[in-house]
Amino acid sequence: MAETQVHAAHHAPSQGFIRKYVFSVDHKIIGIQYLTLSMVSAFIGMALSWAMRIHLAYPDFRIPILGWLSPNGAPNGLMTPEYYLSLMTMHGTIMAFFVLTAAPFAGFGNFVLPIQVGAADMAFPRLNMSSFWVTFVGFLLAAATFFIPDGPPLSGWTAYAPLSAVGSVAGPGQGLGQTLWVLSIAMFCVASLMGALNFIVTTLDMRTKGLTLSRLPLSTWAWFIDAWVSLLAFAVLLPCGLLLALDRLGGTSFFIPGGLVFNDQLQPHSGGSPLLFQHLFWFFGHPEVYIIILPAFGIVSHIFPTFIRKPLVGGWKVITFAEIAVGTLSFVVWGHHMFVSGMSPFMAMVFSVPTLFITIPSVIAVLVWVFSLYGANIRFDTPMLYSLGFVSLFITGGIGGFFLAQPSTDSYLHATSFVVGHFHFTMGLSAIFATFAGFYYWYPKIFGRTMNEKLGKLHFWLSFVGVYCVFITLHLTGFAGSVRRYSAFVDDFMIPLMPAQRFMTISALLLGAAQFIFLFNAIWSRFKGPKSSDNPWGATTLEWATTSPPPFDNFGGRQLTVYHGPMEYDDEASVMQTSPEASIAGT
Amino acid sequence: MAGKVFAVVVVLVTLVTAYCVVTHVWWMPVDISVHGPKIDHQIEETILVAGLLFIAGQIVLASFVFRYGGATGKPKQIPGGAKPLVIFAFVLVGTEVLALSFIGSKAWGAVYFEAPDPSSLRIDVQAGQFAYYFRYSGPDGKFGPLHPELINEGNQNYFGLDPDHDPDAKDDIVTAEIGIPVNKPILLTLHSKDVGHSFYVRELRVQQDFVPGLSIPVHFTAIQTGRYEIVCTQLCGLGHYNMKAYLSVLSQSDFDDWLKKQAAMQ
Amino acid sequence: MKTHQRIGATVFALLLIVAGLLRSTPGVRATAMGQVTGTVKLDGPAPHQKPIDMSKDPSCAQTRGGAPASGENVVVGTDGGLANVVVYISQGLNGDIPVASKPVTFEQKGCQYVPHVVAVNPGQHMTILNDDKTMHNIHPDPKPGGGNNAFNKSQLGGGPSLDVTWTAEEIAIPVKCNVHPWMHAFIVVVKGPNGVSGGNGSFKLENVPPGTYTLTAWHETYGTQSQKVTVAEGKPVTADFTFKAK
Amino acid sequence: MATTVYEPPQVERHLPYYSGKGGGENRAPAGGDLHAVEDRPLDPAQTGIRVALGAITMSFAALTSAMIVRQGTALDWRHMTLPSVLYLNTIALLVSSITLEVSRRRVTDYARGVQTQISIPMLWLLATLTLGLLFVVGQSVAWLKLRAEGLYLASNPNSSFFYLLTGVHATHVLGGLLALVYVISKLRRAVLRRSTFAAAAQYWHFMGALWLYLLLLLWAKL
Repeated sequence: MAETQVHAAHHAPSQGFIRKYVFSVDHKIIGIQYLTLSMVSAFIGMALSWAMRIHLAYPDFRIPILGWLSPNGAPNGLMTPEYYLSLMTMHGTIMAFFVLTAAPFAGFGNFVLPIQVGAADMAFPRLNMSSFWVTFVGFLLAAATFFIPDGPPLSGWTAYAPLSAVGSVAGPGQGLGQTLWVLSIAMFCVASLMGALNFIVTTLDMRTKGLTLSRLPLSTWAWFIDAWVSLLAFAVLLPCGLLLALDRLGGTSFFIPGGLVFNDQLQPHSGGSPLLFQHLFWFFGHPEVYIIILPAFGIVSHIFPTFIRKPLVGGWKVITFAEIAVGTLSFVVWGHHMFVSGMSPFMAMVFSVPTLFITIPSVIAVLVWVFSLYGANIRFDTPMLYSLGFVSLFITGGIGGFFLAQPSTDSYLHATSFVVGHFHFTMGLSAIFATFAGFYYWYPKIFGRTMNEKLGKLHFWLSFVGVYCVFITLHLTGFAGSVRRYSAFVDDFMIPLMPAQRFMTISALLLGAAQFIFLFNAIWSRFKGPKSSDNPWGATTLEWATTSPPPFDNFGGRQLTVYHGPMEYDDEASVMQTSPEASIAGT
Repeated sequence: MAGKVFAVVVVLVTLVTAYCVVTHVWWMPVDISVHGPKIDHQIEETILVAGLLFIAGQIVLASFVFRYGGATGKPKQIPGGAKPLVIFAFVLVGTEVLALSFIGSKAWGAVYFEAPDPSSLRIDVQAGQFAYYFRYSGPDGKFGPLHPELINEGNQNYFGLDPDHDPDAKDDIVTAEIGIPVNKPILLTLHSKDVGHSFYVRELRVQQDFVPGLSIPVHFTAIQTGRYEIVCTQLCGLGHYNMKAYLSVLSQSDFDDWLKKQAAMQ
Repeated sequence: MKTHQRIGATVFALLLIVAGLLRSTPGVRATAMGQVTGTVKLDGPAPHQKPIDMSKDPSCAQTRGGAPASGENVVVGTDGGLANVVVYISQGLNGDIPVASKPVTFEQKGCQYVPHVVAVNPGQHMTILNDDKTMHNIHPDPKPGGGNNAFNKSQLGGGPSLDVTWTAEEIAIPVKCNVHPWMHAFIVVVKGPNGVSGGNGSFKLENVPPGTYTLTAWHETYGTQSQKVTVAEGKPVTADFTFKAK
Repeated sequence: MATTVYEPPQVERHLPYYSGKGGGENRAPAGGDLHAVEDRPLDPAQTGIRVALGAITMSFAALTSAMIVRQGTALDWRHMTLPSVLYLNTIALLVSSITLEVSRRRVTDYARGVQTQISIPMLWLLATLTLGLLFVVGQSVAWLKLRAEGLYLASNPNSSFFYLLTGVHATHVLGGLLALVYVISKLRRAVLRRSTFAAAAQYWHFMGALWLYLLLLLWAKL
């Protein structure tokens, strides 16, 4: 009977290379695919930032490969302003969507979450497969913009209308490039919605026996909350993208007001509202930064107990409720991106208050991490170093939020490099550090081999110091009124800041170079790293209760039963969630 | 070992950052507006509050990592558990953010809720890819209506005025640089002819976006003569970085002369 | 190895010779070409040209050496000669009309276009240069569907030159620089010999094959005028135009 | 290390979402017998459809707010009269919900053994499918009508939103039709799980309710 076949097909690994490794329904393969995609994206995004930083600090330097890559955008390797903005737009888009949203959520979430809840796979494996491949097509569309004559769009990852809506009259890259961009983002929305749905249903319906919500590992909790946030946020970005696409291709005027004149020619639009676009975009855009950071919260909270050998202070509850609070509040603060955009000053104040109050759950989370270290026995393996680095970066990034949450101070700092420094700390590098923590932590589980610890530590130190050198300086130049998204500094004002620009560029080059240590380590260890045991860190959650790497259905047909919470640590001792032994830490 | 290094690095980074902020290595330029000190004060206030949290957070993190790195034996929880932490976050941070939002609202209100002085000098500002143009109403005190279809920048009709048919537009003075008298309330009306732009004068502590389709009022009073840069801070296309104009704050008599000269150039 | 090279060199040399022979046999009989010269005048007072305020970009003034700039819609010389008028043959040219081989240059200098009006054959190369210290974007806006492609490209100060060709005839493609909105110019794409009047209003059409033609003069403000001319072999013909001031 | 052996914890029966209820085993049993399938616990399909409906609600909320904002700020809004075929379509869609519900009850009867013929629920399902198709065809008739009046997508914001909302809704209805086809094919082979049917039915009813809401939104000149 048909149902039997489906049943059987689900539990037996598919044969053949294509079904097994390419169009695979196995959540582990899909997780690796997501991670690979985001690693490729991260290196592309980093290369773009290198090119931008070099151009900013040394405008006369001919960047070797660039001239060959785009003879139009960078003749002889000298970047034109439009190409700079294109690179900036694509850096933002690739990093925000295909790296920061994809890696810690879809990547690790896919690999780890079903195992952590003791399921054989996601609730909807085929939906899961399609969500990766739709993401992949979205990525290809975004990447394709580099290879069209007009180049990638230049309206930033926020793609404010009407710049993004009127088409090529608005400048180079705003024709086909922007259209492809909108399609790419729409693809990403669809994929994220499918992914979020899968995560939610898997967490709700697929948990194994005894795994109550209070016993969920903290990473699963974070992915679960995150799935809700992304479900609701991407459900708004998708129609927003649809309206933008209709304005571009269908001649409608949702976001384009009347009376616009480009190149002395009156445009045939009327009545649209650019502020409507900003509201719709930021209604997605602000939760998006929490979509990026919540999995990082989860990964770090999951890694901490293993390496401090005790539960987090406050158990699973405090940190989880902080995450829920952050996720909920994130939907009512979007207006703080629009303090200077002609929104009514009263609304600015209304948005300022929840924006400031979102610091309370964030501070609680930080306090939980920091004060869990009290009385702990900290082990400094690379995953833990990265988790500690995350906490430090997140504190620093959060501080900048105070300045941008208030309309009065934001009216000076808005659109300066202070903002760039702030979001790179809070959502960019924090999430990247948590991703690295997760990568070093789960690598033995994913590939059955251990990464080189010495290279890992070297990678950490260079990254940690590099991040501070680049992004603290961005904050400081922001105070001096250095405006972001400038492709060159011709202001009388910003020329004196050139030494700072050069310092940042050199730091960024070193920071980027350090990532090749990681790349080498990840690839080399895959083939030459020492074989890992099933539970190399002495951890307690279900992913460590199976082999490394896990078999096709994760537990070899076993139905696990869970007896404990995830944080059963006491110095050298630890109790597996599946072990019927007594609790030693009372979780 | 790694823990000690981590602690030292974190402390170093914190101190260097604090030093740079406190000694104003790169800092805001002189403030030339009446409302500006309120914003500056709020920034200082925030630096104090946020800076303390920053230093405290990093130092506590560093010291715990330093103290408990590589320890063995029975780990213990902080006395009292999470309760004091949550209370601390709600009470202390809650008070801080309440205070900030209260004082900040006052600063914001003092700048943006205040109705513009009725005697303000009104100037129409138009942003377009990639330049600002300014319009004074001339002796009649009236701005001529705008006809976007007539905009022809090559003929220097930047606003789309029709002086042949609109009497109000006849004496409108269009300039590429904005001159204002010192100590006089100024009321700008910002409108954009194509995409979003922004009006940012660091010394004035004014930043306001141009939103296509809207006319947005901005008012301020400058108290120091000089020539200051106006730059665009809202991504508007390839010439974004080069989109600027100059604000000349002049004495009243210099301003009158300047405006006469501009009128003669029309 | 050696033999291969030798064979290659021989073939290459042969190809060169053949190419040279082909080039030296022209499709059109090399007759002595005619020439049309003349002057364009403006009848009446020249309208006031507004001075341009370039304070937005201080580097413009630097390149200009302090010389003030003014609008160029109507540029009249001392004796009433009207500059920036394109004179071209609008009717009478038949068959294969040769394309001028020398590229025209189109410069951005002191934040204005030099020349303000440029005439070019379809297929003729056009070299765009930026002599300024600042960035300009070149934004020609031909009529949609007319066969010429619009583009919008920036050129850094002193950056590498751009090479452009136009495919279809079009009278007056407006060109703008959005960074310096006052900058505007016209590109006139016409087939056959053409000339643009200089500061004193004089123009010259060279290499005109003998025949009877309609000669048309185009000015951005005053429109077009036409007259018939007959060009004989080797003899210069004069044709003057007068535009009435509005 | 402690050695006490703990019993597996009690699974809370009344709060399925707060317990680890062994979802890993929650798969259809071998055999595919409809009577046996009945007793399975809650299926992920049903949770999934509810979550998906949440996302769809959010999307339409975004479109609604866009429409209200766009209508409130602009002077170029031209109210238009809705094509009357829309009301017929509405009736078709509402009736289809009823036929689907009848079919679902008949399937339950069949599973309980009250009914023995599978052809009766099948007929009701086919009726639902036909009515659903009628609705989609009717919506395209409405589009053609507007086009005949010279109202295109870009004509004015009201027509833009009309095409947009009806188009997006019709796309979702088409998705529902595919689900019905899937249900029919499962029913034909007698391997239909009641939860699958319930999920499809929830989606279908939601589309009807959503359409009523959209019709009201388009009809009311806010």
